[in-house]
Amino acid sequence: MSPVNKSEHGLSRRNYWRSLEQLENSPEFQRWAQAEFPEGLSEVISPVTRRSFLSLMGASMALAGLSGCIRRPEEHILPYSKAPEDIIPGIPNFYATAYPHSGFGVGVVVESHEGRPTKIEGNPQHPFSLGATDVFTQASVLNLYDPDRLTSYVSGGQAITRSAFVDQLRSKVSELKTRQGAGLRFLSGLSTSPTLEALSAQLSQSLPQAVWHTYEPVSLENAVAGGHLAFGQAVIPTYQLDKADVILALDCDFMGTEPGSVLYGRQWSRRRGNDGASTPTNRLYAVEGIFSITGAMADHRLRLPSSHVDGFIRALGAQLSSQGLSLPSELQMALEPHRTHPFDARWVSALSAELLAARGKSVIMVGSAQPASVHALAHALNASLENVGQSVQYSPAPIGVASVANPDTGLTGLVAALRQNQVETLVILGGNPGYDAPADLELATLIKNVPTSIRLGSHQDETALACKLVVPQSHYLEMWSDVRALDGTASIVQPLIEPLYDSMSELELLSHFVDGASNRGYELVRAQWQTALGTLDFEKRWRRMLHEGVIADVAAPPVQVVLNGASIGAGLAQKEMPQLSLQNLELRFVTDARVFDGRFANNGWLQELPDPMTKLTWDNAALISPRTARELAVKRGDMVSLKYRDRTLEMPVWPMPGMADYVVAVSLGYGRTHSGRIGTGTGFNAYLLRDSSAPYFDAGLVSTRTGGTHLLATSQEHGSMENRPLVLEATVDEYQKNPRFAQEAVEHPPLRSVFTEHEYVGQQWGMTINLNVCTGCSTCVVACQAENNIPVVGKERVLRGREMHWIRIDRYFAGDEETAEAVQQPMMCQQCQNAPCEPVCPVAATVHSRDGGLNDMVYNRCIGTRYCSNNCPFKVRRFNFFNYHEDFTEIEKMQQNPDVTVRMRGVMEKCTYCLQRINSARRQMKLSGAARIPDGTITPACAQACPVDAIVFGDVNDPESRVSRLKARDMNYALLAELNVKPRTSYLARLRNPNPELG
Amino acid sequence: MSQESAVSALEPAPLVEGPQDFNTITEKVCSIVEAPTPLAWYVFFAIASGCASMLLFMLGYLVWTGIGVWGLNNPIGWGWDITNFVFWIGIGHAGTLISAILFLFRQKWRTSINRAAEAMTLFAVACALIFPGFHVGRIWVAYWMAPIPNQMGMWPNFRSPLLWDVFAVSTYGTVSLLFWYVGLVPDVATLRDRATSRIRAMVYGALALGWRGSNRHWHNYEKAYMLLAGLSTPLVLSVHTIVSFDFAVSVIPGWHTTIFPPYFVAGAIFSGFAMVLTLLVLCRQFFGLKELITMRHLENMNKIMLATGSMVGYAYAMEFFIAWYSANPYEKFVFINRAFGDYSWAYWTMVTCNVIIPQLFWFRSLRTSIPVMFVISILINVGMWFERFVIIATSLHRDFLPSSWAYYTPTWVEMCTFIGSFGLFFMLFLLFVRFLPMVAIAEVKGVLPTANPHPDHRELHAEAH
Amino acid sequence: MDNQRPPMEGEPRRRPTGYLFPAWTNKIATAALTGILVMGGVVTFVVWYYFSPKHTDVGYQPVQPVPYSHKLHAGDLGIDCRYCHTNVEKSAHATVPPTQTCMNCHVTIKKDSAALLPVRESFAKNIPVEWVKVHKIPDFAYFDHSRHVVRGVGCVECHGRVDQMEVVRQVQPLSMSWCLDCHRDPAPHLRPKEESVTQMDWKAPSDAASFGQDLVQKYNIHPPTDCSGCHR
Amino acid sequence: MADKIFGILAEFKTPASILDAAGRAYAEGFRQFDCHTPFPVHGLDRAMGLAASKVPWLVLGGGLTGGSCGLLLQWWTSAVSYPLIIGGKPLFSYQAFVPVTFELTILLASFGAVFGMFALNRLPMFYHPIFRAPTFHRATDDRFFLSIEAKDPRFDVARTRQFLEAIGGENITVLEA
Repeated sequence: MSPVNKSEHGLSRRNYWRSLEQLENSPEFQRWAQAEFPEGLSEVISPVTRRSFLSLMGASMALAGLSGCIRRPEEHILPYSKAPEDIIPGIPNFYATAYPHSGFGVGVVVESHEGRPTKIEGNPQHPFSLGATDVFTQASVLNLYDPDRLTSYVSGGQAITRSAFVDQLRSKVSELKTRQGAGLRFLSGLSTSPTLEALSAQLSQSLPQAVWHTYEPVSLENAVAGGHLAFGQAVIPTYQLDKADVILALDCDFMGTEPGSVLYGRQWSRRRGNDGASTPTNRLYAVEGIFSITGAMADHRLRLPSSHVDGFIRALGAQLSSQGLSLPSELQMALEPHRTHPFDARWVSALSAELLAARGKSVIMVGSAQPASVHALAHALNASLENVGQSVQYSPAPIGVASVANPDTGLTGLVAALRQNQVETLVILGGNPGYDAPADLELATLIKNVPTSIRLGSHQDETALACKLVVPQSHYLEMWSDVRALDGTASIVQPLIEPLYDSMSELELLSHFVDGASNRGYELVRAQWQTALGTLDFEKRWRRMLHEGVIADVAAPPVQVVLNGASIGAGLAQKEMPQLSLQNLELRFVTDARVFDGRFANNGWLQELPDPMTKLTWDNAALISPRTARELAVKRGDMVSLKYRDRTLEMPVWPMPGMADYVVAVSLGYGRTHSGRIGTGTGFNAYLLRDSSAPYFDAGLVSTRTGGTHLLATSQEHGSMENRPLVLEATVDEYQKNPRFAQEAVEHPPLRSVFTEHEYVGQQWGMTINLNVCTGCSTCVVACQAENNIPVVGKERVLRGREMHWIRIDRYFAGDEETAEAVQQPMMCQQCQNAPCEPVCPVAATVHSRDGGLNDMVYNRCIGTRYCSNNCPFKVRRFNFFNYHEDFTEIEKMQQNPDVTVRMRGVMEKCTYCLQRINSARRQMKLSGAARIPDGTITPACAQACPVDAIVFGDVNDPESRVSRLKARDMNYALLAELNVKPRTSYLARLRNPNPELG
Repeated sequence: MSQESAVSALEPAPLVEGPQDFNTITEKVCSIVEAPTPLAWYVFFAIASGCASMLLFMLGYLVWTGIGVWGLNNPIGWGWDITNFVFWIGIGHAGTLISAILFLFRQKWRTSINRAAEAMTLFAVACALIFPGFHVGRIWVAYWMAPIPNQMGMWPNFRSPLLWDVFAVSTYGTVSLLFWYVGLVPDVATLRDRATSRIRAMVYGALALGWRGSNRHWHNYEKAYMLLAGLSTPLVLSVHTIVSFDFAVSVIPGWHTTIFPPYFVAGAIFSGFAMVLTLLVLCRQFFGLKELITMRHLENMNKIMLATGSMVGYAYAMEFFIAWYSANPYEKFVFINRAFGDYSWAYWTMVTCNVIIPQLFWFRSLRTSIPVMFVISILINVGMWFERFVIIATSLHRDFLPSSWAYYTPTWVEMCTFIGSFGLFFMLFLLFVRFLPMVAIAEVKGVLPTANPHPDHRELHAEAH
Repeated sequence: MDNQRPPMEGEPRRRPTGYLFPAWTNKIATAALTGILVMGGVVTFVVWYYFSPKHTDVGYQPVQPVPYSHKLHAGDLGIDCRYCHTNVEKSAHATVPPTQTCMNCHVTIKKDSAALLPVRESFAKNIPVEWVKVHKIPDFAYFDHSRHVVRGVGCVECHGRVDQMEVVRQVQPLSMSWCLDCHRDPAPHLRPKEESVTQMDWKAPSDAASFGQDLVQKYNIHPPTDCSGCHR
Repeated sequence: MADKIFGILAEFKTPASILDAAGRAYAEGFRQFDCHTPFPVHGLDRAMGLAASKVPWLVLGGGLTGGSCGLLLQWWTSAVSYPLIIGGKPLFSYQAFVPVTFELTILLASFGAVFGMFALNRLPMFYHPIFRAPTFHRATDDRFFLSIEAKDPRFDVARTRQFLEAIGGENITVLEA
């Protein structure tokens, strides 16, 4: 630990504190460090084999141009025999499709090289993408090439052919037909596919007795139920945050894991000085128990256990009505007793004052974890604040969502049936209920007892193992389907590639039950839309919807809603807030920011992606507030046994600043037992504690220290900024008083070089990163990894500090550890004009380019002295300590971007501003004979994926370019400018917009 | 007469003790090489060559598997590798320094120790070269650092301190080798003329190049030797200056320090003398050279260590002063972190061994006690190794952005490699003492009183001072 | 080494008598010196020439699975290069044609020729013909045909007189320094857009250098010599 | 031809005596003579009347070559052959080129010194008539020899032998070529 104590520095406005612990000193790190290949995950890299060593040598000789003495090995060119249309080798194609994420569609445009989908981009036409994506969408392409995917049909553990399976299925179906489908049950994940709905409708014709159950581990059922309470109809709220001056997020991580995060993040950012006004014009209040990225971006954040949010919104409601907001009378009555409340009165009153002031221009958002009553009350308040129709809208909830909430068609209904052995045939479409169903239902064991169980899944996973028949499921890039977005906007899901294995899609499997015929997905989907849209010039519209990826003019119009005060009031029946204490902790289940609910457990990119807030990789941990940690006498990595009801789970703790006290947050999706080479055995399975009666949070948890410890790999050990001017921030007032605060913070004497510096003419590339909107969601990190063939290195190498991500998102904590604030700063190669890495390289492997003026890293020239990295003030260079690409399977190789060199062992690499994209733009320019590349033509992968549009790239020599205009802003500053390295990347200082009342 | 005695009273202890004539010197030195090999030698040689082969294995494993077998990570790109490099180069300084600088200053006391010291220099440089050579990620293309015309039309980057190293160290190695060999020629001739078997005679004869003591040769020889000494002096100073540039030229706080060149040179001489002392103390015990390598030699070396040790101590203090005086928060932090951070244990080991312990040499009794000086000399080498480690590791593990801070722990591979380099060093040194005269015979004869053809002059004394 | 006890004081030392080395040994020095110089020269030359692509790659002329004659098709029949290498103006790869392209003509012409058997097979079975790659640059060098062809660099500049080759042969080293030569001085290798880049025997009307210089101005051609021009 | 004479060799015991002998030989007018001593005897050069050594010139030459070639190489490679922008420094950043220039200067200068010295001394010369002398092996131990070569105009076997005896030479040997 460094001895510098806070008081010593006066550099910065806020006193920054140190990281909670230094892993270095912990004994088990020492022990671990002794072992060269320590236990832990070793699935990623195996030691170098002789073959590859020789190939390296070969390669190197080739590099040296000394391949001579022996004739070079014969290589073959295999042209097409019959050339496919519109594929020009060497030129990628882009196709629009949609990624169904837990039921809801995100429109995407997929880059395909010679028929191999390699990279996912957002579809600008799609309302819930607007050209950006979230981490899951970015990473979804890797699942296609997951080497652990199920490659064949399985019957009772034996691999069988597709036809064999189809025969079995046919006979089964005809048998079921005879008894109207009695005893037939379907269990699927949430699906909003119109075609699927149509099929299941037909199903209820052909097999009337069959019952369809829907289960999603994390979904909108509470919101919908809340809608029912409030309006008596199944609706989903959608928001227009760019119309809101005041946003209240109640336990709602709408920039992170909540549905629609991409759109909401973008809308929110539009009012944070991203475009137009340079200062924030909205104010975000967050009330939450965990420390989410939304909370980190909030102007005011109230730490509150999830179980107290109910009480809080009641108190707020009461306050609002007392300040003159007219509510339905029953509701007003119900809220009456809550005029007195245990919460910070100033906070509540200031908030309600603002909400009232901003009628029609405010939003109250409630997280999916909160019970229906809270949602209902939020709906009511939004309605009363005249926000509905303005910043809040309601769209009809798809059947699926409704049925999740409905006990009969939900999981509980199925379990009941299973327990009474009413189920003869169970068809499980997608999902992984065998793993992620609440523990009290013991679903996996129940499934085993079903005579005929058919499982459509991509892996031989926990569910598949419980089933008799297993059908390989097609990845969404392999299949025809369709999907709706939150607001009902429909998109066609079209395949980018023939199924790699002889797999089926949900639709294809289902069609067997409908008419016994094995229809191809294409026919099903096309037929569905032909009936929906009518045959009138359908062909043209069909092509258009495929091309655009969005089916225009079929989105259902917003639902008109009428408040039902009585039922809301009823929902607010007197309920005591639990008194939390060490003996009565709150157990909070969190959707994981990386593996979501576990469906991404076998995705290396996401496993190695540091959690946006904890920076934890390859694991999940029990997050608790530092104070709670002290009271429990545990420190980072100590194993505790969590006892909830009659179940216990052992997992390591991670003290997390800014968390509510006496809350234990565990993220779902880890501890998979049958996931694959990546996901199996990483982290700890929180579902084992989950109870169907309280799926999201509940009091009554007891935590006891086991004495054991667990090594947690984090990508950032040190959380304090050490009072250095790295992330600069101010409040709007401070900024208006002194607009140059940022430049002044990095004030330094006039910088002169002893040399006359080079003059960079023509188009010169630069970048700005707007810290005002950057949420740290880490989508850019994954996008970069996908675009640039960045390897996954594995847990033990992350522990060694050898992660390869070109973008590191630095997260620093501020304030005291209770009411901690967090700031995020994406850190990649700053493309210094006077790059310190260049002169130290003995072989000129990293030099500056004249056109573009970028810091080129020439892999094939690098001999690997690592001197450049040592001399990099930003430490953004990454060294290939081993040959990380060596044991890539042929399947995995298919994902790699042919326009980016795959780096061998022993060379340095770093962010290139996506040189391949710059070069292809320049190529276009040359071919077209144009003089310059228009602004906005080039978008690096990180900028393109960014949901909040925080990263802007362009020509810094062109004063009119967007990046130049941003650099001209007075809150623009270059990091470590005093070194005179002249970074081409600069940052826009962060502005907070606190309520003067609470200042 | 009285004046005579007065002067003789002022004379320092003789450089060669006991009644010696030319032949006894020849006998004493040559007999070591001619006598049957002592069993102890075989034992030591077995151990040393064992370690050396371990070095080979480690390097093979490294090249085969990748730099990942070392404990390095993202912020800390250099660890034991470069530490060992600087450490060995430093040790390699005493030899040429003793030969060259002391020669120029007519310090005749150097004669009986310079040969061994030069040999040690060569072997240390050999060990040093291993580390920068093998620390690169793709050693099979390391030759790109040499300005060889090639089909890529590429050239090395002459602005890189690493390239300066390549030139400095290889020049230093070459020149030291020549210097050493030139000094050896007349003595090898002596061995040739004493050889009793034809093979020996042939081998030494070949090495002696047919040297026949001709004064017309001595004439050029002395001039060449003197000029070599003159050239080596700036060279020896330049080498560690340039090694220090590896750090001084960078921008990293704790590295970017202008005091480095003198500070590194002082440190190098410091560690170099320590190593020479360690070896000579052993040699004179084993081979009965007490009359040639006298207490006066040892004491002089101890004085030099005391001086250079104090210089190094001054440099440490000055670094801290400047860090504070510069008011640069990054600098300031790095140095406070050195003394009290995660690596403070290394820092305080360094300070104790390099600054505090050598102060014992203020006392004559300790300065002239063989066991004491032996222990201290070893401690000094430990301390100097830690100095390099501290400079490299502590500066890298806490630089500008706290987000990238980390900690570095070596793996067994690095440790074994380091031990192996010692094996190589001692293996070479043992071969040297076995087969070559470890004392410069001709030179020692030259400083005998009887060697002076004009005994009536005071020159002898004048020169002996 | 011989472990012989050292002679006692005064005892006459037994040493080898007569000359240690014969007279000729005096010549060793000069001989060795000249030897080293000569050998050094030879080695340098060997490496310089025989290890360079000029020797290792130029002249590479593998046997192709189909005895396809560029001389016949491109030369005598005068079929334009782009008839088969369709994407040369659109893409980085000039693309070796699909079997289809061959069959366009060979369904009628020489439709039973034994030499064309592999082609017909490939077409029938829909399996590619395995042509042997002649012009190879390493994977980390990103060469783009379109960029060069469109800017007026003739095929012949790199591929030589393919129209005269029965079997295609590599005529240029395709080494980095060779690329750089042209990138530093493109003028002599350019032709106007009006002229066809595929015309093998094209000659600049006036002196190539000065003629090209005008084109460099006209099309504002400045080929990259940055590393990132070809390596990413 | 066995009768061919190379010269005459005489042995002396002390540095003083050889110094004296050399002086006498020079005074006698001998020029083609040489002394062989285990170590450089102080003053002997003067006594033998040797001209100043040429080694320094070779050193100077080597140094100048090394320095200029070194600088030239660096200038040509980084400013002419492949001018790359590195760290925003000028193509010919001479400040950074000092170390290599310096090292090459030293290197070639010392080559000049060492190889020059051997060349001037005509070494290696493994074969030399003087090695024939029975006691000459002590020339590298504790004896001092004076050899007068036959090619000296004033050389005459008998008189030279007498002269050597006169100046106190012992085991005088006539050396066959």
